[in-house]
Amino acid sequence: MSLLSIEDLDLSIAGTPILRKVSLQLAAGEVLGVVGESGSGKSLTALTVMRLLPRQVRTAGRVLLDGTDVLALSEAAMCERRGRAVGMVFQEPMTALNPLKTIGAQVAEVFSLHLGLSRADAERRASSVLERVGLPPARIPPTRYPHELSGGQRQRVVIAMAVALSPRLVIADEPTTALDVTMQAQILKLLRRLVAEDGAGLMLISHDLAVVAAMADRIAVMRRGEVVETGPGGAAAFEALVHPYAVALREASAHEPARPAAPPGEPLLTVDKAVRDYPLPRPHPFAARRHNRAVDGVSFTVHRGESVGLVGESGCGKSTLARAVLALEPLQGGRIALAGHDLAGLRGPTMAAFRRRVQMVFQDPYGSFDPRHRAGRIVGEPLRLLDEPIAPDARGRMVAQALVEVGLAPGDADKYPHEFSGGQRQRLAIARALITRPDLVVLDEPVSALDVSIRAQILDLLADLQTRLGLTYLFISHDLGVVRAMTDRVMVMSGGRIVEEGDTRTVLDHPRDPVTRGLVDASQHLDRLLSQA
Amino acid sequence: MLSFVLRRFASLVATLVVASAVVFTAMEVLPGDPAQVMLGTQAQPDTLAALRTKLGLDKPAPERYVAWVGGLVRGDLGTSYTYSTPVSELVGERLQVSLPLALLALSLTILVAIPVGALAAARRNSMTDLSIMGVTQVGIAVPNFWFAMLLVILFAITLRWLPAGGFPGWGNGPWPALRGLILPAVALALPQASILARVMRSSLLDTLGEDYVRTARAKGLSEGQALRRHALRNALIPVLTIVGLQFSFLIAGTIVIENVFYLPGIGRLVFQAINQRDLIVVKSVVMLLVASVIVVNFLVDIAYAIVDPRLRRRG
Amino acid sequence: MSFSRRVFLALTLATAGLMGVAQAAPRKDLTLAIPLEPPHLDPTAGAAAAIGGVVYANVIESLTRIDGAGQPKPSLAESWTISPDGKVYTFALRKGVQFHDGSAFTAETVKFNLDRARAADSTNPQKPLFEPIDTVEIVDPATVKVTLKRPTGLFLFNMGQPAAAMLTPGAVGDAKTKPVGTGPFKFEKWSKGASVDLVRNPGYWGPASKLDKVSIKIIGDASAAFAALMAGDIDAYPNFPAAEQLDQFRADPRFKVVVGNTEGETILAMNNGRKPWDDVRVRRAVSMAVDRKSVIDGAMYGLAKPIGSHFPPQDAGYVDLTGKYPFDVAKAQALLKEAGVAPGTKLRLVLPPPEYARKSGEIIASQLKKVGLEAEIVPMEWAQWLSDVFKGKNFDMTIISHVEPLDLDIYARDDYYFDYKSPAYKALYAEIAATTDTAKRIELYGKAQQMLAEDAVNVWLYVLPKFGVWNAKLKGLWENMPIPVNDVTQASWDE
Amino acid sequence: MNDTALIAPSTGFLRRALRHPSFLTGAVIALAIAATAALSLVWTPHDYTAIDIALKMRSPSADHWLGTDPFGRDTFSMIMRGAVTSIAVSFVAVGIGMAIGVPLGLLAAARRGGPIDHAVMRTADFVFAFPALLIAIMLREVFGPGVTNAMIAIGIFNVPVFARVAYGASLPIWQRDFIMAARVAGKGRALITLEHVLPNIASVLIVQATIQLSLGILAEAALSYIGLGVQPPMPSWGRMLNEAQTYMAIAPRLALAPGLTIVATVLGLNLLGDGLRDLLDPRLARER
Repeated sequence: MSLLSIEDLDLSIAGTPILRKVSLQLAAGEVLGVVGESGSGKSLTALTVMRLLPRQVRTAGRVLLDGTDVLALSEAAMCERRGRAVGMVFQEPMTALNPLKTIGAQVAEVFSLHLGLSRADAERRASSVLERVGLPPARIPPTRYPHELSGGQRQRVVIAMAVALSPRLVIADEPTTALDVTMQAQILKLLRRLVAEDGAGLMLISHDLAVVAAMADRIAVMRRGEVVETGPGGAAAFEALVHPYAVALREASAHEPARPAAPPGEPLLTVDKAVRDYPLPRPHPFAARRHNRAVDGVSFTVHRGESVGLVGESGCGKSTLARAVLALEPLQGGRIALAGHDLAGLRGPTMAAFRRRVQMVFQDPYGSFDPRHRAGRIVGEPLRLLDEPIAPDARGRMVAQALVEVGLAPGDADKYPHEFSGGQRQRLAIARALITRPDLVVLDEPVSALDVSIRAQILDLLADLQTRLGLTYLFISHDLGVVRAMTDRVMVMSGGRIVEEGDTRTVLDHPRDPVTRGLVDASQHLDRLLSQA
Repeated sequence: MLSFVLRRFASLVATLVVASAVVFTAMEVLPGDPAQVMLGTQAQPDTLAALRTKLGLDKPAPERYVAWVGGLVRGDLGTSYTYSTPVSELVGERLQVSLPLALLALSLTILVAIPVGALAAARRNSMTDLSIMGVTQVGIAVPNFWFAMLLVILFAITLRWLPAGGFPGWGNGPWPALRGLILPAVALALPQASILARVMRSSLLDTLGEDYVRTARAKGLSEGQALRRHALRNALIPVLTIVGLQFSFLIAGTIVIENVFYLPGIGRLVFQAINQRDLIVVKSVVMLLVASVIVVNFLVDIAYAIVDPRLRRRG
Repeated sequence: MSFSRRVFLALTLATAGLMGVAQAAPRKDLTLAIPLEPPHLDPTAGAAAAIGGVVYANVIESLTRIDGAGQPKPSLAESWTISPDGKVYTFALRKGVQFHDGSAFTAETVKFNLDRARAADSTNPQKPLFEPIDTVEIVDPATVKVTLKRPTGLFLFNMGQPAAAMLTPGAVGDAKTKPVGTGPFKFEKWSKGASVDLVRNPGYWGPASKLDKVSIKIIGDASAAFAALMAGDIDAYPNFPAAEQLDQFRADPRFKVVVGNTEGETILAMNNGRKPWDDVRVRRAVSMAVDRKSVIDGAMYGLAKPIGSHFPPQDAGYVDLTGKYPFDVAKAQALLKEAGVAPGTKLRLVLPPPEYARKSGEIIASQLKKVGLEAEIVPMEWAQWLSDVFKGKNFDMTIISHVEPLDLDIYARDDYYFDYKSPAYKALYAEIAATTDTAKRIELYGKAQQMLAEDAVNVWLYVLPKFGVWNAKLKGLWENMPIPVNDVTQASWDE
Repeated sequence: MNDTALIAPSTGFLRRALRHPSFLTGAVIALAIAATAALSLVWTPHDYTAIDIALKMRSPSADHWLGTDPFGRDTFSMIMRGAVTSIAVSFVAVGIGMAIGVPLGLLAAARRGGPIDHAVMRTADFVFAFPALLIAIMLREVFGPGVTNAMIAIGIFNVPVFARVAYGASLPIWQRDFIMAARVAGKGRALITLEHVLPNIASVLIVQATIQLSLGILAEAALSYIGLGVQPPMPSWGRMLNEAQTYMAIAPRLALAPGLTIVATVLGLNLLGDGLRDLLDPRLARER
C-alpha cells in the first residue's frame, strides 16, 4: 500500500475549477517529483494533502495518507497529523519564519506541541534537530532570530521543523527556488539525505525539470490543474517523457538559440577601476560615516557587436555595476566611458545622446511598465531623447515598427500592460529598449521571471535582433545555462570584484576561480552532486 | 540597540528645542496684556507698569526665552502670573486628574479594542465580525463630546448613577474620584477604541496571511494556536504605531472632554491660562503636552525595538 | 378619629421625629458652588470677582462691610465719626481682634494696608478707591484717623469692598495662596480647579458661625451644576448660570429658587467717539431698535428687570426711564435716515465670554438687522476684550455688565472705553462725589440718570439677575448680590 | 508590493461601484448632505437666522419639523445650513492639506535620504506632535475666532497627514523598475514625479482625502463646540450642540438632531472612503 494516494482530486475556488481529477501515488522511501509551470496547480495539490487550503476552496475525491482519507478528517485530527505524520517545507525561507521568535523556540514548538515536552526538553531536542539539518548550536546558536540567518540557513530551520518528528511524508514546495545556485544543491542534498535516513516519502514540487529529474524516483508533470504525464526520474527522465507539453518543457530548458559568431569591433564601453560606495547609517550622530563598497575597482571593456555576460550570486554587485554603466548612479572612483566619452561629464543634450545609445531590459517586464500607461506610450517613452521633437504620426509609425520588430502587432499600442501575457510583455520591453536604435543594451536577467517555454522564444528574439541590428549586449544573469547560450565572453563577479573573465565556454568548462567553480558545479552537475549524497 | 536609542534620543532633543522656540514665539504674538487681565478694568497705567516689572515682562524676548528654557531644563517651569504658585505645582495638581483620565481612557481603548479586533479577525466574515465592523464604523463617526453629552443624559441625569461633571479630588478616597472619571474616560475611549479595533483586525488579518503562520499551521498548530502564538505579537506592531498616534488625539480629546465634564485637568488649565493671559502657564503646559507627545512617540519607537528583534541591532 | 385627623397626627409625629433627629445632629457643613475659579485668593492683588466671592467676609474682613442690602455696616471698625466738611474719618477699631495666625489687628494694621494699597508700586486692582486718601494717622492702637483730599460720599462703602481687605502684614506675601484674615472662617485648603475649603475660626471676635466647614466648589458648566444639585453633591449654587433650568428646581420641593438683584447694569455699549455713534440721533435710534423684552425673554428667560439708565431699580434714587425710547422700528429707521446712516451699514459687535453677553448679542444683532444695521458678531475672550475694547476702543458696540456698585462715575471718566464726553455730566458727577447728605445725593442720582438717558450714551438693557438655587432647609444666604461675594457668615441649616 | 498594488485604469469602475454596498451607502449619504447644503443656500423652510423669542422651544410640528431652539429659530433650517459650514471647512482644510502636504511628500520621496527628505519628514512629525486643538486655540487668540481659523487649523493638521501619505505611497513607486526605465528614457525627478508617481498614488490620495474630510467634519464640530469655529448667526452643528448642552435635561432633542446629523455625515464619508479604497486599490481592500 502506498504512503500517499491521491485519487481523482477535484478542487475549485469560488466555483472556478482549479484541479481536475488529479491522481498521484507515493510509496514510503520514494521521492515523487511534481513539475509544472506557475499556475499548474502543483502547490494547491500539496496544500490539499496538508489541508491548509483557503476557506473558499471546495474539494472532491480522496487523499489517502497511510490509508486514511485526510479530506474526511476533523480539523483537530488534522492538527495532530500536521508536523507529526506530514512535514512541509515552503518556497520562501525569508518569510516562512516568525521574525519575533528565536529559531530554537520555533523548532522546539513542534516537540512541545506534539509530544507535550517541557520547555527545556523541547529545546534540547530542537538543538539536536538543528544540528541534524546542518546548523550546529556551537556555530548557529538556537537563540538567534531568523533575520540573523542567511536564506539557506533559514531554509534549514524550516526543514528542521518539517522533519523534527521524523514524519512519514515530507512535502517540499519549491524548496530551493528562492536560493542561489550553490545553496540550492546543498539544500536538495540535505532533504534527500533526511528522508532517506527516516525512510520517509518525499513529494518534491518544482518548476525546474532538471532539479526534479535529478532528485525524484518518479516524475509527475502537471499542467492547468491536470497531471499530463508520469514517468521515471533520474537520468532516464528526459528520454522517457512523451507528452507534447512535457517534451516542450524538456527542450526549452536545454534551448540554445542560433547565434552566428560576429567579429568584435572597436571598444564601445570601457570601465576603468570603477568604485561604488553606499553610505551606511551612522551608529550615532557623531560617528564617522561608514560605507558599503558594492563595486570595488572593476575594469573591463565591451567591444561593439559583442555579447558579454556578467554572472554572480545575488548581492555580488552586478546590478549596481549595471546601474553605474547606465549612468543612473555616480561612481566614487574610476571612470566609465562610452565610445570614449566619460559618463561623469554628461549633462543635458550629451546625456540625452548617451541615453539614446544605451538602453536596458529589466528582469520583471510587468514591473518595468507604468500600469497606467498604454503600450504605445511605454514603447515610445525613450523617443523624447531624440534631438528633434517628433510629430505624433511619425512617433506612431516608429512605435508600430518597433512592435512589429519584436513580434507584436501595431494595434497592440493601445493596450495596457496587464492585457499582455508574460512573454508579450518582455517583447514590449525589448521594443522600448530598441526604439532609439541603441548601440548597447543592458539586459538584467531578461528571462529569469519567465516560464521555461517562453524563455526560449525570448532568447531567440534577442539573438535574432542582435544579429539584425548589430547590437552590443551586456547580459546579466545568475543562470549559467542562459549565459552560455547567449554570450561570447563572460565576467564572474563576487564581493564587488570581477574574479574571472574570458571566453564563455572556456570559463564555464574550465573554471579557475573557486567562485566560478562553485557556480558551475552547482548548476551543471546537480545530478552528480546529488548522487554523491 | 543602544546606538538606535541614542540616535532617536538625539532627534528627540532636537525636536524639543525647536518645539520650545515655536511655543515661545507663539506666545509672543498673542495679543493681550497679562497685567491688564490680572488687574481688571479699574487698573491705572502706573499700577499696570508696576506689575509688569514685577512679572519680568519688561525684559527683551531673547533674554526671557533663555531664562525660560533654562528653567525648563532644571525642572523649574516658572511661577504662574495669576495663581502666584509654581507652574510645576499647578501642573502636578492638574495631572492628578488628566493623567488618570488619559490612562483610564487609553487602557479602556486597548483593553476593548485588541480583543474585539482580534475576535473580528479570527471570525472573519462571520456575523460577529460584521457586527463588530458595523459598531466600530459608527464609533468612529461619533464626536466624543456629543457621546459625552449622551452619557450624561443617560447615566447622570436620567439614571443618576454617575456624576455629570466636576471632580471631587482624590482626598475623599479613590472611589468618588474614579466615579467622576468613568464617563469622561468612556467618552474619550469610544472613538479611539473603534479605530484601534479596526486597525487590530486588519493587522491581524495581514499577519494571518503571512507565510510563517502557514508554517506554524504545517507544524500542527490549530488556527487558534497559530493566531495566539505567532500572529498576535506580529500584528501588534502596527497597532503600537496607532496607539502612539492616538496619544496625540487623546490629548486634544482630553481638552474638549475636560470642558464638557468640567474636570480640573491640564486641558482646562491651558484654556483658562490662555484666557487669563497667564502666558508662563500656557508656555510651559503647551510645551509639556507637545513634549509628552514627542516622548510617547520616542517610547513607541523603543517599544518597537523591544518587540521586534530585527530593529535591535540596526546599524 | 377621622381619616384627616389621623393623617395630621401622623404628620405631626413624623415632623416631630424629624426635628428630634435634626436637633440631635444639626448639619454643620455647607457645600456651595461658584461658576468661576478665583485665580488666587488675595482681593488686594487681583480684579477677578471670584476672589472676593470666596474670601470676602468669610475669611477676610475690612473696616466696614457691605450687607445684603448693599449698605456699609461696621465691621473691624466698630464705629466712626465724620468731620463736618466730610474730609476726616475717625475709625474706632474693634479691640482684641486676632488674625488667624494669631497676630493682632490694630491701628498699625490699618495704616499698613491703606498705605500699601495707594503706594506707587501698588498692584491693587481698585487703586482709584484709595486715591482720595491724603493721610492715615494712628491716634491710638484702637483709633485711626483718615484724612481725605476732598469729600468722598462713597468712602465708607469703598472701605467695605474686597479690595480694601485688612491683611496681616506678616502674611501679605502668601495671601494669594494662603489668605490670612480676621473672618469667622479660616482658609484650609485649595484644590485648584476643584474647590476651596474653609473651617470655622474658633477665635472669631463676633458671633460664631453655625457651620464648622464650608466647601466652595468650582462648577462652571450649567448642566454639571444642575446634576450636582440634583444629586445633592452641592447644597447651594448662589449664582446659577442657566435661567432655563430654574423651572425644574422650582418644581422640586427640595430646592428653593431665589431670583435676586445684582448691581450689574447690563448695557449695549456704543463707541461714542466713533462715527456714526457719536451722533445722539443714531444712539437714540439704536435704543429704539432694541426690544428689551425679547432680549430679556431670550437671554434671561424673562427673569431680569429692564433698566432705562445706568442705575439698578433696587437702589435708592432709581428713576424708571425704560419708557424713554420705546421699541419702535419705524421711528428708529427714520432717525437713522435723518442722521444719514445708510441701510446695510456694518458694525462690529464685540462680545465677551459670559453667556448673558453672547446670548443677548445674538438677539440684538438680529434686532439691529431689522432697522438696517448689519452687526458682525465678534466673540472675544476677556484678555482680548480688555486690550481691544476696553483699552483699544476698537469696537462699535459691545455688551457688558457693570457689576461695580454705584458706578455712575464711569461716565465722568476721561478716555473710558465708550468715550462719552459731556462736561455737563462731569460737573454733575463732581457734585455727587462731594455730597455727603443722603437726600441730596439721591436727588442728584436721579438727575444723572436723566442726563445719561437723554444722551442715550448706551442702551441699558437689564440688571443682571442673580439666580440662587439652594437646599430648601438652608437659610441665611444673600438673596441679592450688591457686591459679587458669597457671604456665608449668617448661613445655617433649618432645624 | 506585488502586481496588484498598482492597478491599471479600469473600465468597469462604475459597474463595480454600483454593486459595492458600502460605497453605495456612503455615496448616497454624502450626496444627500451635499445636496442639502446646496439647497440651503437658496432655500430653507425658515430663515435660519430669524430670532423670534415668542416661538422658542417649540416641539417638532408640521411647520417646524425638528422644533425650534431657545431663540425660536427653526432647528431643521439650521441643520441644513450647518451642512454648508461643515462641508466648507472640511473641504478647504483638505485643500490646504493636499496643496501643501502632497508636494512636500512627493519632494521628500524624490529626494529620499537627502537633507530635504529629512527636513520635510521631521517637520511633518513635529507639526503632528502639536495637537490641532492647540493650534486652533492659538489662532483664535491671535486672529480672533472665526471660520477661517478653523479651516487653517484643521488644514495645518492635514498637511503632515498628506505629506506622510504621499511620501509613504511614493517610496515603493520609486523602487519600481518603471521608474528606472523612465530614467533610462532620460526623465528627471520632476517629470517622473509628475508623470509616473503622482498618477500612481492618486487613488491613495483620494481615499485619504475622503478620510480627512470626515475627520475635518468632526474637528469642525469640536472646534465650534468650544467656540472656535464659525460665529453666529451662521449655524454650525458643533455650536448647536454647545447651545443644547444646558437644555440637556429639558430638551434632549436639541442635542440629538445635530449630533445624529454629524454621525450620519461622518459615517457616510467613511463608508465612501472604504468603498473607494476597495474600488481603486485592491491591495488596500484587504486591510479594511
